[in-house]
Amino acid sequence: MPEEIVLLVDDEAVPLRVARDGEEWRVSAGRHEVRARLAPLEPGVFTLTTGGRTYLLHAVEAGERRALHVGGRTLEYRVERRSGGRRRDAAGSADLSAPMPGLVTGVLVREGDPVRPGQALVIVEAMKMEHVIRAARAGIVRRLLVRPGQQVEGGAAVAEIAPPP
Amino acid sequence: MPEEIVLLVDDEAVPLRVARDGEEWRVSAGRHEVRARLAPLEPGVFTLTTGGRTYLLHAVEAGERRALHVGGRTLEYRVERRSGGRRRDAAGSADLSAPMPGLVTGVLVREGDPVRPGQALVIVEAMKMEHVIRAARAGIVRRLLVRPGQQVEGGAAVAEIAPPP
Amino acid sequence: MPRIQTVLAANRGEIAVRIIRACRELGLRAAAVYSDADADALHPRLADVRVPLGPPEPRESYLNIGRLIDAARRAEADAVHPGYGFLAESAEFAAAVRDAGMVWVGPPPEVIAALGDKATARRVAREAGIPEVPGYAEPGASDEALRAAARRLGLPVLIKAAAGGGGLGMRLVEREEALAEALRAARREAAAAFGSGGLLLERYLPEVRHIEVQVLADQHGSVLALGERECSVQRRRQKIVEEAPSPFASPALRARLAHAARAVAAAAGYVSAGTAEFLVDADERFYFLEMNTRLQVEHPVTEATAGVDLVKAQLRIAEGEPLRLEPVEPRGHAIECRVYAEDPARDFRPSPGVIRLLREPAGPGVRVDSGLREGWQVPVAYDPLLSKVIVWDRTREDAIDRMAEALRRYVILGCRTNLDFLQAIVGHEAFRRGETTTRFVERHFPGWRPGEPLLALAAAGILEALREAAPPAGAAGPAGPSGARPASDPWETIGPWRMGARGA
Amino acid sequence: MPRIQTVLAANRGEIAVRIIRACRELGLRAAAVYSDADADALHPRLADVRVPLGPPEPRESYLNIGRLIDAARRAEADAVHPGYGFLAESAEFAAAVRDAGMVWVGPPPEVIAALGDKATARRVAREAGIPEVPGYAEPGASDEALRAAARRLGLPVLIKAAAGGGGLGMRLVEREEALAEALRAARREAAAAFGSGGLLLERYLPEVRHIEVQVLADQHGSVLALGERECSVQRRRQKIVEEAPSPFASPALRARLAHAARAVAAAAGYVSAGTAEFLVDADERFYFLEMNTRLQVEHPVTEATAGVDLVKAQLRIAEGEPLRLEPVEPRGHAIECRVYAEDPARDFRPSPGVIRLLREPAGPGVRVDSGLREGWQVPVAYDPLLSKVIVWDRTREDAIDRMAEALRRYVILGCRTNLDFLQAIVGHEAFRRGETTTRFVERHFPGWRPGEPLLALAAAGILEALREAAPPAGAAGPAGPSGARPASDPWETIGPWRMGARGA
Repeated sequence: MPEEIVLLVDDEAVPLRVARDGEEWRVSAGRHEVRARLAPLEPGVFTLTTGGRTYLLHAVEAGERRALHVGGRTLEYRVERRSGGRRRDAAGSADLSAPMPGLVTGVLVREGDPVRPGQALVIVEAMKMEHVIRAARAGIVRRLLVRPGQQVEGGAAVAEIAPPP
Repeated sequence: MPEEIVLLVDDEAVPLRVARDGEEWRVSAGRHEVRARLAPLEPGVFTLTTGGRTYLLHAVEAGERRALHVGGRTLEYRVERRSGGRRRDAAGSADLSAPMPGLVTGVLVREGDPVRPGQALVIVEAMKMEHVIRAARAGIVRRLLVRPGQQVEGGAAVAEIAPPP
Repeated sequence: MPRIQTVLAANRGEIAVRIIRACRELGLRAAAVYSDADADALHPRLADVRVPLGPPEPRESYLNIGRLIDAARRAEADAVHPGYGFLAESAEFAAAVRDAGMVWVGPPPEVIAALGDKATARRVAREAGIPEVPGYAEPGASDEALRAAARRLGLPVLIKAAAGGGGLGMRLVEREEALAEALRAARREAAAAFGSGGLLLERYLPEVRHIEVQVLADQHGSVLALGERECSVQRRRQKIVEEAPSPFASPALRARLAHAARAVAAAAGYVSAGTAEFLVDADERFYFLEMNTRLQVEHPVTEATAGVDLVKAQLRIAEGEPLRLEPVEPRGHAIECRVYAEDPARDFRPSPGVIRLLREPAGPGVRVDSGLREGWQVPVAYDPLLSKVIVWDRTREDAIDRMAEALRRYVILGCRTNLDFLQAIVGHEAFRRGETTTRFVERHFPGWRPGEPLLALAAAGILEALREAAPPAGAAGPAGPSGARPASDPWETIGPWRMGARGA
Repeated sequence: MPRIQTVLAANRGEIAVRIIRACRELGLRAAAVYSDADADALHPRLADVRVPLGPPEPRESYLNIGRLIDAARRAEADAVHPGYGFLAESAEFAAAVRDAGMVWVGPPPEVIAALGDKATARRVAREAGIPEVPGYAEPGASDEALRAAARRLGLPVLIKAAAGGGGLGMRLVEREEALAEALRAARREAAAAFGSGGLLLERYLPEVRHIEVQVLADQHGSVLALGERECSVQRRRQKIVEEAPSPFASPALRARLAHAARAVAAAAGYVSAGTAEFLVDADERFYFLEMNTRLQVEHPVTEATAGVDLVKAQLRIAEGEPLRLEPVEPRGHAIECRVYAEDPARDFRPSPGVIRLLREPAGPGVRVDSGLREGWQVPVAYDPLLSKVIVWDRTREDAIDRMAEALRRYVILGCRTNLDFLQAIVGHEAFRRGETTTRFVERHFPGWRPGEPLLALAAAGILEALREAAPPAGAAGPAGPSGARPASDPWETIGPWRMGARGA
C-alpha cells in the first residue's frame, strides 16, 4: 500500500508515493518512478541500488532539517506531515525575510511608509556581501521587525507590508 | 600531590608521576619531566601545549586498550591500576603465545616432549606470513593449548613448558 | 638575511591551512590567528602556535593591523604571510610588519602601494608599453567624477574597488539610473573589505577572457613567468572555475602575455609571487587589468602545471634566497573549482551552517585545499569560500573527467554549497569545448536550478518511509534515546538505522 | 575492439580503490568483489557494482578463478583488472578471462606465462643481451637440485618464488643448516600466495640497489620507458620506501636501464604496464632480475614524476588505443612510503585491528592511496598493506621534508602501524644522503625500537589522571553511561571529556 510523503525542498512541496515491494522500494515523483533497494552500512551511511548500479548514500538530520547525498547530488529538505499543518505559504511574506543570517546594516523605510514593488527596504550584510531586501508588491509598511546593528537569523521576518489602502 | 600512574606499553611497565600545577600538568617519566597544558576540543580530540608549541592530540580506547597520537607519534598502552594486580609477568610464558591472531598450521611437538631453546613448537599463519613460535628455554612440553586448523587470538598461550627435570 | 623561524599566517580558512602546511614542511614554526568565530576552525588546529585575535567582525580581527602585529609578537613570529584577501594587499600592514622587525612574505610595501592601487598600476603598465582596458582611474575620484566618466566611456561600465581584488566591491552597471546606487554599494563593500572606498571605472568588455600570468620574482632582480591561468568562468564577477593553461591562448599569445607580465613586474621592482591580469578578446588583443600583489586563490593550478610550490617559493624569497628555478615548462592541464557555501539557485546567496558530514575526494591528481572539518560552524562573518578542488591530468579532457568525478565524490552536508552547480558547469559541452568567456555562466546558466534529483528524492522517500515505520523516539537502541545525542554528532541520523548498522 | 563498459577490479584494498577511481573517471562502470572479511571495506563502497566472493581465505575468494569469473559475469563486466598480488600474474586467470569473452587489462596470457616464470624471463633477457644475476632457475626444480645449486653458487643465497613477486616466499639463507627449513617455508608461502610452489635461487648480492624501470606498451608495438624507480629500502626483503628517480643513477646508467627494459619488453611482445627489475652495484653494473607483468605497488612515484596515469593508460591500451604519449621527460622527485599494519619493533609482526580513528594527510604534492576507513576491521587473512603515502616535489630534499610532514600528520589508531618507523627512515641522515642500498634497514635500524615517546607518555599520563579524577562510569553525561556506546564508535573515548568538548 503506497504511502504519501511530502518533502519540502526550498519551501516547495514535493509529493512522493513510496511503496515497498519485497526487498525493493518503488518511489514515484510526478511521472517518474524509481525502483531501488536500500541497505544500511553504518549510522548515516547506506547503499542505494537501482538500475544496475549501487550508490553510496550519506544522510544527516538536524532537528527538522534533513540532508542527504547520493550519486553526486545533495538534497536538503524537510518533511511535511500528512496532517498538512506545517506547510508554508510560499507566496506570502517570504520576500520580506532575511535571506541568510547576518547583520542589519540599513533600514531604508519607516513604519507607515508607502512602498512600490522592488523598493529597497532593509540591507543585511553577511559573508562580505550586502543583500537588499525589497518589497515584492506595492503596499504600506505595517511593521518593521529589525533595527540597524541587529543580528538576524536566516529566514527571520524583517518587515510586514499591508496591502495598499 | 603527584599521582603515580603505570602504563603498560608492550607489556613493559612505564611508571609516570603526574601532578597538576594550576592550569599546567607536570609529568615525569624516569629522568624526564614534561610541563604541559591540555585542552579538550571535541570527543577524542585535544590540544597539548608544551615548550612553546601546541600539538593536536587524538585519543581512543577500546576496552582496556588505549591509543593516542600526538606530535607524529602513536602510543598504544594499557593502564596498570595501583592495586598492582594486573601487571603481567613479562619474563614468563610470553614467548609461547601467538604473536598475532591467525591460523595454527602446524604443531611440531607433543606433550611430554623435551625441547631445547629455540626449538620450533607451533606455526601460526596470518596476513600471508608464517610465524614460528619457539621455546625460550629448555624444558618439557607440559601442555599444548592449540591444535592444527585452530584460529587463535593474538597473545593467546599456545603451550606451557615446564623446567627440565 | 637571517633565517626565518616562525611564520604567522595572518589569515583564515583554506589559505591559512595552506600556509601552515608549507611552513611545517620547511621546518618553520607555523602560527595561526583566529577570531572568536574561528576558535573551532581547522586552521588553528594545524598550527604550532595559535593566538586568539578578537571578535568575529573582520575589523576587530583579520583586518585589524594592531591586533595582528600583537598576535605575531605573542607567537614570537619573525615573519608574516598574509594569504589573500583581508590585508594581503595592504601596504600599511606590510609596513607595520616591517616596522615591527619582522619579515613580510610578499612584495615591499612601496611596491604594494604602487601596484595595489589600480590607477597607479595602469600607469606603470602604460609606461612599460602594455595596453590597458579603456577606463577611468583617478585616486580619490568623487561620485560626481565617476558618473561623468561613465557617461564619457559609455555604458555598460564596471565599477571596481581601487584597492581590492576578488570581485568584492565590483558592480556592472548597464543603465544610468542604477549608477548612483551601484556606486554607493560598491564603496561600502570596498571600504568594508579593503579599508578604502576608492573606486575606478572600466569599459565593460562583454565577450572576453580573463587570463592572468603568474610571476615569481626574487630580491635579486630575477623575474620568472610560470604560465597563464584562464579564470573566465565567473558568477557575480567572481571566479569559480580556473584552469591552466588557457584553452584559448595560442603559443604566440602565451608568449606575449608572459613577456608583458614580466615587463610590468620588472618595471615595478616586484618581489615574491604576483599575478598580472589581462582581458583578452576573440582576436587575441589583450589589455592589462591589474597586478595582484599577493598569492591568488587559484594559485594551485599553476603549481600543478609548473611543478612549483608557490608558498614555499614565497617563503624562500622572503628569506633572501635567489630563485633557483630554471625557466619552467608547464606540463598537462589543471583545473580548480571553488566550493562556496552558497545557493546557486538563489542568486548565489551565502548559506552558512554546521558541517554535519564531510567526505572529501582524494586520489591521483586530485588535491583539495580545504578549511573544513566535521562539526564546524561555517561563520557568517566571512567570505563563503569553503575549499577548492584542484585536479591535474595529462590533457584537458582527462582533467575535466577527473574533476567531474571528484565533485561527485565530494560530500558536504549541513550547509548549502555550489557543488551541484560546479558539476553542471564542468559537465557542460561548452565548457568541454573551451568556450569559457566571462559571460559563460550568464549565457549557459541563466536562472539555473538543479535538475530534478530523482535519485536523491527516492532516497529521501525511502528513508522517511522507514522512519515512519519505526519512529526513532519509540524503541531506542542500546545507545539510549536518540534525542539525547549531542547536536554536533555527525552520525545523528535516520532513526531506525542508528543502531542497526553493520558497522555497529 | 569494442569499447569497454564495465571493469571488474579483481582485487581488494587500496589497489581496488585505485582501479575503481580510474574507471569512474573514464566513464566506465566499476565493479568490486569482496570476501566476507571485506564486506565492510572501502573498495566495495566506492564501486558501482559490488559482488560477494566467498569466505575470507584467499583460495576461496581473491585467488579463486572460478568465483572471480562468475563474479565478473554477475557484474556484467566486459573487462577485468587484476591489480597486483593475488592473480595479477596468473596466466591461467588471464586466459580464463579471455575465454569468458572479456578483456584482460594486462599483457596476454602467453606473455605472462613467458615472463612471469622467472626462469623463462631470464632466458628472454639473456637472448636480448641483458646481463642477469648469477643463480639457478629451472622450472620444477626439486629441493635436492636447489640444495646442490646453492652449494655451487656459494652462500648466502636468496630463495625466491618462481611465480611470485613482492617478497613473498623469499628467504635469505646464510648458513647451510638453515637451507632445508627455508626451502620448506618458502614453498609453503609461494604455494599459498601464488598457487605454485616453484622456487629459484640467486646469489645474494649484499650492497646493491634495487632499481626498476616502468614500461608501457600498446597493442601496436610501441614501447615506452617512463623512468626508473629505486626500491632499495626494504624490510624482510619487501619494499617499504620507493622513489623516482633513483638518487643513485647517473644519466648514463638511467639511459642504459631504460634501453634494457625496452629491449626485454619488445623481445617478449609485451603489452600494458610492466616493470623490468634490476640489481645495480656500486660500479653501476646492472643485472636483470625479472619482469613484473602487472602494475606495481609503487607505480604512483612514476605517475608523479612522468605525469602519466598508469591505470588509465592500461585501460586505454586494453581497449586497443595506441600510445599517444610522446617520450616522457620525468620531472621533480617522488617518494612513496608503504603503511603496514605491523609492529616494526617486533620483527615487523602483522598487527590487525579495528581502525578506530583515521586522519589522512593531504595538501599540495601529497597523495594517499588508501583502503582505510574508520570503523573497519583490518582482516587477518591478507597482506598487511594499509595504504601508501606518495609525495612529489621539485627536489628530493623538498620531497623528503614533505613526506616527513605527511607521515607526522597521519593518524591511525586501533592497530599498530609502521608510521613511526617510516618517520625514522625518512628522517635518517643516510636516507637524506641517498645511501639507500638493500641493506639500508639492517645497517641503520638493527633491532629498531621507537625512541622514548615523551610527549605521548605525558599525554597519556594527563588523560589518565583526568580519568581517575572523574571516572566515566560515575557521573555520566547526557549521552548515558559510556559503557553503552557501540564498540565501533570512533569517539568512544576518555571519560570526562566525552561530553565536555567545545564541539558538543
